[in-house]
Amino acid sequence: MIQILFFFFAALAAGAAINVLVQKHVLYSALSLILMLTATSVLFILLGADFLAVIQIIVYAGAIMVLFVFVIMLLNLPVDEDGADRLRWLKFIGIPLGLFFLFLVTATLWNVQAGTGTQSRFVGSPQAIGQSLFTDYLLPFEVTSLLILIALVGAVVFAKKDL
Amino acid sequence: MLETWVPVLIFFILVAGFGTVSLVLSYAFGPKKPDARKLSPYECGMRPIGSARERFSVKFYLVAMLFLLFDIEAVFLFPWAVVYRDLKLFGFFEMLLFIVVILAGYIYAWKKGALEWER
Amino acid sequence: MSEYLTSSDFMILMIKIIVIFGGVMGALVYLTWIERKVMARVQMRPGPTRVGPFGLLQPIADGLKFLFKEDVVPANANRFLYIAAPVVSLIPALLSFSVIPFGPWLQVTDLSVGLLFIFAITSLGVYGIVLGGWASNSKYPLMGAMRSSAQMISYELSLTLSVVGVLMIANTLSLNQLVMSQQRTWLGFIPRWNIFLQPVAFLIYVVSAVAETNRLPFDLAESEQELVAGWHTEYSSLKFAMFMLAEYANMVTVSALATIMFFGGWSGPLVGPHWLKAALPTFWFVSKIFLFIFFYVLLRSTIPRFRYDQLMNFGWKVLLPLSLANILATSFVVAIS
Amino acid sequence: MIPASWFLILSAVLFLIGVLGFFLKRNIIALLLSVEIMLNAVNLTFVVFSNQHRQISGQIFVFFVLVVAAAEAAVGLALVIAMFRNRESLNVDRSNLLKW
Repeated sequence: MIQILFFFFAALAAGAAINVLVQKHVLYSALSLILMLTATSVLFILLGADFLAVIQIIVYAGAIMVLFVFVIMLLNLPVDEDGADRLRWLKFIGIPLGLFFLFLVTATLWNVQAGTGTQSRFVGSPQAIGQSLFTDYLLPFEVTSLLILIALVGAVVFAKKDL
Repeated sequence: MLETWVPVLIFFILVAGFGTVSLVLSYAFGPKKPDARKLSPYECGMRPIGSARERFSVKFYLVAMLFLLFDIEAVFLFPWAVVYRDLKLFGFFEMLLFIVVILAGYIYAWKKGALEWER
Repeated sequence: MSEYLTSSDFMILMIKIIVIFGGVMGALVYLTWIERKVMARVQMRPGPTRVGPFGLLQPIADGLKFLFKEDVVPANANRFLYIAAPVVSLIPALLSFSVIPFGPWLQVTDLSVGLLFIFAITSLGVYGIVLGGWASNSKYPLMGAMRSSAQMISYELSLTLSVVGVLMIANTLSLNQLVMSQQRTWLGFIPRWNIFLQPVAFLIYVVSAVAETNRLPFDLAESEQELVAGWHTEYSSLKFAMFMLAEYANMVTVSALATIMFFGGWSGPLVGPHWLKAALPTFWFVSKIFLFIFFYVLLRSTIPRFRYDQLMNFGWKVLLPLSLANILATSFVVAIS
Repeated sequence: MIPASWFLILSAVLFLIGVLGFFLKRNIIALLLSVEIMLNAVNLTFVVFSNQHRQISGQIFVFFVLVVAAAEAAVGLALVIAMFRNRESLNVDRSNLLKW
């Protein structure tokens, strides 16, 4: 049963990710990415990271992708102008090489069957995350605020025309 | 714990089914007599001028961007709030520092007029 | 697996799901009747009276009418997104009922992150509106959609932040435990509801909730004098009804959350025989929600609409700093006590 | 029960799709979306190992990745807007003024 769920949502995530690349209009790509993020958050639930799954939807699907969709609508982009690109040939090397990489990874991991992911549930509850985040990872947490500050200032500077 | 999520999945299937069925129903039962006037975009009876998809003010970007960055802050506040009893005053000061730094950015955005809607 | 599907646990779960889904759908349909009646009374009109006694069959007539209306897809609309948008906005709106405790026993599932689950789900509701407006490929819907989504995300922020104060007191994200934490009383008769501890948070929550659901006085998205009907101008038949249903569902959800977080959820005096004691919590919960809805409708029929810049300024320059200040003040008080 | 390697393989697949998108797409917003796919693949790996080793640290790192993704999206899209103002195009090949 749980395997069926895994395969369904794994296929959904991978399919949506591929669809991001295939779509010509970038709005469809963004929507497809939202689907992929949702599928991934279901996988997080399978792995016991309930809190993260919800946070992933709030931040990624509910905020980051909203920003993307807004910008796409704001600029009212024409359909992807893929035209005569000088990097056309990249496709013919990149995809086979990528598949080869994938083969290597799969072959390596296939032999490491020992560890089983979801045998006994290990739940990332908000309490556990809070305990760890605000004691062991205090410094990264505070530095995060600086990162947000810098991003805010940077974005305001770039986006406002007349300062 | 996974068991607590199974009902959500069932509920989702039910709701999605409901949505799809009502789409199909309205497609099946409604009459279909389209004509050019009926299918044209609504412009109070006028002929539409130009494309509907105009470019929007950069304000909308700024709002979404500010929302995103403050949402991140809110996301940090949740795990903080649920363990607050154990952190006590220490927790208060760490969050004070965090909020003050972000507030600096907020004040900057305010001073630069990113929060003004009129301009 | 198969033994789970035939177990009594599963049967109970299915019964709960059907009861909650059916009850909620019925309530949503009848909310339109309540709203029309109350608004009419405020404006000294009788409201719907023709269909059934007191117009009680009016919602059903409306529903049937929606069903038999022509299903128009505008010529230059983006067909797939245009059809998908109502479903996209309906699914999140209804899905949040899967975690709301309608009573000690009447809850589909009690997630340990229930509150955040509702926030996550409702934050996806923005897409229904944005896509609906964009896919229509018409000016009014697009403007309405952009306005509405900008407004929703702005107020979603203060909505999320206003809750943090309550969480600091309750220390849990599970909705059922949030209700449980408010069971006791002060001095034996004042219920230990969070509204007495967090009045500022409650005010912020109510204002943001009204704005978040695009209701008057904050219905800038569909201010009919300017934008016809906002993002659903081009929608007709059941697709329009689905948008409406989603709006009412969101209204009930935010009212239910307010009840759970600030008014003790399903708690209330329990008297009488066993069956009454089992049924009363749900009754209290529904009545509290109903009071909120009533307040919503009164608000709609009495207060004039804000201007859009006022709305955005209020959200960003007043509510946001206020909710941050509330969080810091609460945390300071909790820390020293 | 699902072996951890399945998740890791899925993560590799997603990461690969992200990389390919980054190389093959020319629209700058599509490039940013590809970066998000890659970040998400890495997040999945973090959670798998957090589960595997029964340690919460992996999930905390996902938190920080989320912050980085948000900051990247905010600044990246601001750049996109600035670039669009000057060039009226989002094709990364067209913004070649710094090249010689």
